[in-house]
Amino acid sequence: MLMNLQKAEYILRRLLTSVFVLLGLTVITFFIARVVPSNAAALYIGPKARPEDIERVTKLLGLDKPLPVQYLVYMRDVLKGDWGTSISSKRPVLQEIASRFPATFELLCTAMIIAVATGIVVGVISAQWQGKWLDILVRAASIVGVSVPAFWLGLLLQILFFRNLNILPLSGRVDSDLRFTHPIMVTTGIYLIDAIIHQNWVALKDVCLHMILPALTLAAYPASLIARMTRATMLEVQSQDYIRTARAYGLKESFIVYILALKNAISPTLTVIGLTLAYALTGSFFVEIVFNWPGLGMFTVRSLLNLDYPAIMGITLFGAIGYVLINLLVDIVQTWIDPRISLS
Amino acid sequence: MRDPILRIEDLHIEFRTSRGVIHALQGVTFDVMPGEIFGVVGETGCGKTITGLSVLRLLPRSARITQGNIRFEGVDLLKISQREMRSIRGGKISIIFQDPSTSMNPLFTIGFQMNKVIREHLKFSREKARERALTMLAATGLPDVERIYDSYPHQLSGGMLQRAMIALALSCEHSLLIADEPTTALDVTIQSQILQLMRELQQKLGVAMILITHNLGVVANMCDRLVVLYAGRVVEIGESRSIFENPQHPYTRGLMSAIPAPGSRGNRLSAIPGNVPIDPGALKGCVFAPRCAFVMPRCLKESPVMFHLSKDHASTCFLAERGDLF
Amino acid sequence: MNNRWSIICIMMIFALILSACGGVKTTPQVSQETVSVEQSIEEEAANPTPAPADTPIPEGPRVLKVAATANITTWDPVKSFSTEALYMGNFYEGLIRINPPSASERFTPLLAEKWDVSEDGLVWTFYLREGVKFHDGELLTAEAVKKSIEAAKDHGGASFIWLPLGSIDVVDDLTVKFNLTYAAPLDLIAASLYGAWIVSPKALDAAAQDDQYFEAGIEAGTGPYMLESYEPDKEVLMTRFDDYWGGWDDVKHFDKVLITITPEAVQQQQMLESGEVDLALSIPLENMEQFKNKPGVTFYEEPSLYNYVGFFNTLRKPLDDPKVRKALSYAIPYNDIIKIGGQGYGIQSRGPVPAGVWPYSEEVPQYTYDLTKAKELLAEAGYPDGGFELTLTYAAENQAEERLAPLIKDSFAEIGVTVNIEAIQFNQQWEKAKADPANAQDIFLLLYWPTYSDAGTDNLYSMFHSSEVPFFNLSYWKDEEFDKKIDEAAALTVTDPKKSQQLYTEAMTRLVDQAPGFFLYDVTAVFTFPDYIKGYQYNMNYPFTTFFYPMYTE
Amino acid sequence: MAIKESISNIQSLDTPPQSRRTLVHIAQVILRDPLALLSTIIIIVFFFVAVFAYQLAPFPEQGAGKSNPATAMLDPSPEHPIGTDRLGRDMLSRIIIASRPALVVPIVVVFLAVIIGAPLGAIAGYKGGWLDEVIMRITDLFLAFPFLLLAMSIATALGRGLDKAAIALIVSWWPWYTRLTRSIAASLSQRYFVMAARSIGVRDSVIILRHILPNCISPILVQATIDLGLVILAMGGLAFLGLGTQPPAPDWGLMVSDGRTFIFKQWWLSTYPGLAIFIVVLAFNLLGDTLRDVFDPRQYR
Repeated sequence: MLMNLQKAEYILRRLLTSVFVLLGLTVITFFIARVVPSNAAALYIGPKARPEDIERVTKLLGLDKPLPVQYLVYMRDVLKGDWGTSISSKRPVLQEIASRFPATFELLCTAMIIAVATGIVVGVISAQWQGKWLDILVRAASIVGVSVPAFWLGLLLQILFFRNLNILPLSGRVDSDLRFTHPIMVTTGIYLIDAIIHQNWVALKDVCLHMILPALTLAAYPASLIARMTRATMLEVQSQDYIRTARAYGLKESFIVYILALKNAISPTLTVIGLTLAYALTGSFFVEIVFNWPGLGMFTVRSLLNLDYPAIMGITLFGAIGYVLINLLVDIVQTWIDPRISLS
Repeated sequence: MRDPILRIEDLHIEFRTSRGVIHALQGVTFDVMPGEIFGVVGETGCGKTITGLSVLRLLPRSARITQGNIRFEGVDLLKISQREMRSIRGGKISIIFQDPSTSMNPLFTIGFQMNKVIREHLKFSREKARERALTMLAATGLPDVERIYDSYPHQLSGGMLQRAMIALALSCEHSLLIADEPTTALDVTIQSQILQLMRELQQKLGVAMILITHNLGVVANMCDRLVVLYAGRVVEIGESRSIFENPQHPYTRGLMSAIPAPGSRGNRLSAIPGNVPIDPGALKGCVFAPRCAFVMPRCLKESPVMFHLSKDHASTCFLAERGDLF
Repeated sequence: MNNRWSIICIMMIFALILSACGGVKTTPQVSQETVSVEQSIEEEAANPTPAPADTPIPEGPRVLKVAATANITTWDPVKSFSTEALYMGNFYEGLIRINPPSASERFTPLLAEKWDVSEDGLVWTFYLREGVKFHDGELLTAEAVKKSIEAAKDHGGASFIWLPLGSIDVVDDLTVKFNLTYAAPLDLIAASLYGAWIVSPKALDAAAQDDQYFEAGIEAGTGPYMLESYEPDKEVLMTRFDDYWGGWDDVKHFDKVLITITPEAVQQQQMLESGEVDLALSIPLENMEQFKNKPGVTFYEEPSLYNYVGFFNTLRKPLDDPKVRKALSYAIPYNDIIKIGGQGYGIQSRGPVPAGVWPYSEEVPQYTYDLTKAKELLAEAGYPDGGFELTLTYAAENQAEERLAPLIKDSFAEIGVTVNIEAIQFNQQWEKAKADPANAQDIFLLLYWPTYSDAGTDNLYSMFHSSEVPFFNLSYWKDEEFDKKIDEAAALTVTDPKKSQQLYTEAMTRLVDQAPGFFLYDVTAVFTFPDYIKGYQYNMNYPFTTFFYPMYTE
Repeated sequence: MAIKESISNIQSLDTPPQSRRTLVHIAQVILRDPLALLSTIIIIVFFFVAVFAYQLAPFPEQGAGKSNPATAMLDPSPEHPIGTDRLGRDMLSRIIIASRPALVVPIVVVFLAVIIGAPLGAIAGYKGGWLDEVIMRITDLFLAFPFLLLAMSIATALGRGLDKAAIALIVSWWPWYTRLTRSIAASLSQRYFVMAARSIGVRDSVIILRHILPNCISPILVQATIDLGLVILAMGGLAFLGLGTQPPAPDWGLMVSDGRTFIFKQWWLSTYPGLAIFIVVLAFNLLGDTLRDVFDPRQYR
């Protein structure tokens, strides 16, 4: 009972700080959006603006008012869901983001699931076999994984699996023929799930095949980092007194490693998972470009090329909010794993 | 005479480090009799903890037993399989570590950890194991055992945790309990309570106990017999009373003159100038010679062997050989 | 320590694997198998597209799959003045369509079956086709034409093309009369790709109420295809309009056209090579060579409306001196620019009018690449060793400009002129050039094409006629003689083409001589078509669209 | 995004700085450890190549951007070991010349990030209280952004160019150092030598300069080494997106991006510049790992 109260209080406190962090984030995006550029209004409506347009937008954004007032105007718009209008597509930025998010989300989730699964398993195994060839292999692979640029790795995989071996599709989310033979009914926008819901197995296979290379490319860095972290914490944990106690009391080695030690190791690993998500989000930009994946990343890069300023600021805010929420989620999950956290 | 429950013979242990090999134990030999409390005394780094861990074969990866054997109830612990060893750990021999706050896994409840051990060794059902754990917790004088059973380690004080640790250590009808500095990390006021409790339970359950400590004061109150280790070697061994009344080694004497007030946390034996050598194996002659107030030219050349003063008292000092130390 | 060595070994293996991915040609292996695998890889590299004939057209609708860069900036046919022309050209039709220069007839009648013009070139009468239906069920009437054109003149994206138009009279249901204020080639204007679509009056009314009416993805044309669905930046799916006046009977047209919007040319090529699409509308020029002699593929090299022009900023020293501009014009490596910038697909321009477009003339002179001459002229102008710096801007998104700009820089360096290159987005570049001419760039690279097929009133006028506020005349050049000649020539286009051509030629000759800009090359359009798609006709007058209706498979 | 585990390992750096001994120790460790040795050699070669780029490149002018239409798109040959690009520039020279920005920019970025971040962290950790709160909350805000996303939007706000990209990276990187330095400073301020200095009335600024900051050098050095690699990666990424170096200046990321047009035929155009990024980043990561081991007290437990 007491426990739960503490936990609830902690979560509440954590939620509150997140709200403050989000508020602070908007201050920074506000600065980048309105204060850093020499003429924010011109950036906001794009290069074809006529003087009267700039004047109109200056009024609309309140750019002629003092900074605090401008910020309030900005916040009001953000909260109203008015994140500006994309210069190149003329559609509301939030709508643009929403329409592309499922594709990115699908890629991100798949990559992170791969990364977390392989990272933890490989990390644990590596720690268990410390100093053996398997451990050495894992350590070498993981340092390669954190050093290789995603955009380059993607190209190499394309060359290998498409050009040389020709066993995986080159790019895209689905084969274009599929739309006429076995169209995917879009329910969630996440094709893997949609294909399963509607039992469209042909499409599922195609979606999976298209997913492999981008997901692997994106997973390389987080997987390596998680593996390194898991290995390090597993070694660290196993040198702890309580693990020695468990051994001294004759518990089974498998129980000690996979239940006791792993639970202790998972908490720092979770933090790293939260961190790598930030990487994966920006990493997906490169991966989406290389694999022509129609998600947020393509939108971002196109917006960068077109200097679609409202879109870029929208994406920045969106990414930052997503990242804060993920970290919040990680912290909350950690309270279930580590009862001590709610006390700190 | 009864057979000893534990017999350690000529135990040598080495550590391999990046700075070379360190000889942690060099020919340690002693017996522990059933039902007695046996003290292992020495400064930090003298090898007493290593001795305790070696009995359970829990030495760190870098350590290696190069010589000697450890017999528990007639079985050579160094020769049996992992599986057999596992049933002895926690089943026959249990151990209490120095710092109760780190020796319990912080992410699991006290109950979970006790329950698991009891089920492992006594093959109890979950329910029965829980009852047993509660009984043992109550036996250590803890109040509100149901709540403690469901608590996480961080929710208990150090003293309560150590009581829980003791409950765990005695929960599986063990015949030998190794207590490695069980009170050092506790508050002064708690220390004597815990020692008292251990002594009571030890007598009640009739287990043998090895009490590892740097604190001669603790040993004096508790132990039937004791061994004094210095730099990985036995310097004096025998009945506590005999040793306390008539210490036969300058080191023991130094230790005794440095007995802190009961319950104090002092670690350093300031009465003896100098430090324990890092790798005593490299020294020629008596390992204590560099710090010894009675050092003789002979001490620097040859190593003294064990000299028996009586059936129950021996020392490794040339002075003891001559019998004219004190 | 041993571990560390093993890590090195393993990392080397990783490195090897990674670099081997690149299809490194390893030393010949002994095994027969390996050799054959390598051969097949090589063959694949040489002929990466699966033989098109193998690509079965899936059961169900006949779908043409296309990769194109074209984005939709608006669905409003009146406002449309950008890349969405690819789609508009298939949804909507104008009164007539201009044919490629090689055709026997100059125009193809579409919604107008025939038309005539008064002697003075001021009154144009169009006789409409009967029974033409809009996609929304409305019937084509003279009223609809009047409404569409008036909307285009009023607020169209390319409203300027209707400048000569005075009023429109509805003579009867199927006859419409255009009264001009001065003689102008209205047939060319009516055939424009922008601002000349005939739109259903119902939709126009709706759009008059709601500015954003079309943006939801609504179209209301008479064309052969209708918009079935679209996802912004992703794809446009067209489906055939069953009631199309041209009919669907004689050949196997495509029931649907799926256009995947693919901004990157590389990506398009990859999609084509992986069989993902039948057509890729823009493949990197650098890679076009691969398709030249490929079986199953037809390779087209056709003239186009595009040309590359550079503007000198004539307001600034030392570019205000024609001698300097001429000197620099001699210092431009035209052939290298065509070779590298255009990858060989281009011919050196004769002034700003691309070959094949009115009023192009072979008599207009060209500069040659002649550094000695350039140095002489510079010395005459008082800059014997160059010694000045110029800023050159180009559109970062334009690959050809990215390739050729450094060539200009490096060549100018040979005559002592330093060029600082700024790659910025076209729009930014344009804004910057217009905002403050005196402080703008020194050299502006521009890819230009006329809105409709009259480069006299467009290219010459837009780029070099003086004007108060700069639009496309980014050399800010003012020359009364040139202005007078092209104004006169424009007025005579319909009534006295010969005289008009002569005046234009004179004007262009003066232009080249005064060199307010330099004229790089006329772009040769290159593209490939798989042989199983038949019926395609290239039409240089419509550079931003591809008409899918005539295409079919057997 | 970086591997910030090292933060937790700092506390035991007890003694005041012993830079000479530390250097000797580092040298010993590097010489003993083949991996560290290899990475150090790679980094030395990288420095060497960058410094003498113009002497080493077979075609230094082409490397710097001068076109040479006559040799456009040549396949690898003895004269052009990895071919030429579409402007006829020798790719090897391009890669060699590009090592200069790849060396200079990360050093500048990391150096300035340290200069901004470390003193703030030292002040926050030493002074504590509201100043600590304010500085750390601001830091948290920056860290709440996915790193590259923040850099991207700042770079866009500033405009294209290598300098702007570098500024964007600095702005989004310094908080990491503030956080790192703060954790060390906070523990140092409880140490006897710091308390002693304070008790005899040494000014705060002097304590921070003399006692706090010098003790932060080693962990910052470790982090900076790893970060050098990360900045190279980030610069490559920004250039790949068109936000960093502008053509015709050479840049590895840009070259990978340019070469994408040709990946199936002239695969070397994007493969080798990418390989250059990879190897250098790998070397910095390896060296950083080794340095961390040196400063990681756990190794000697």
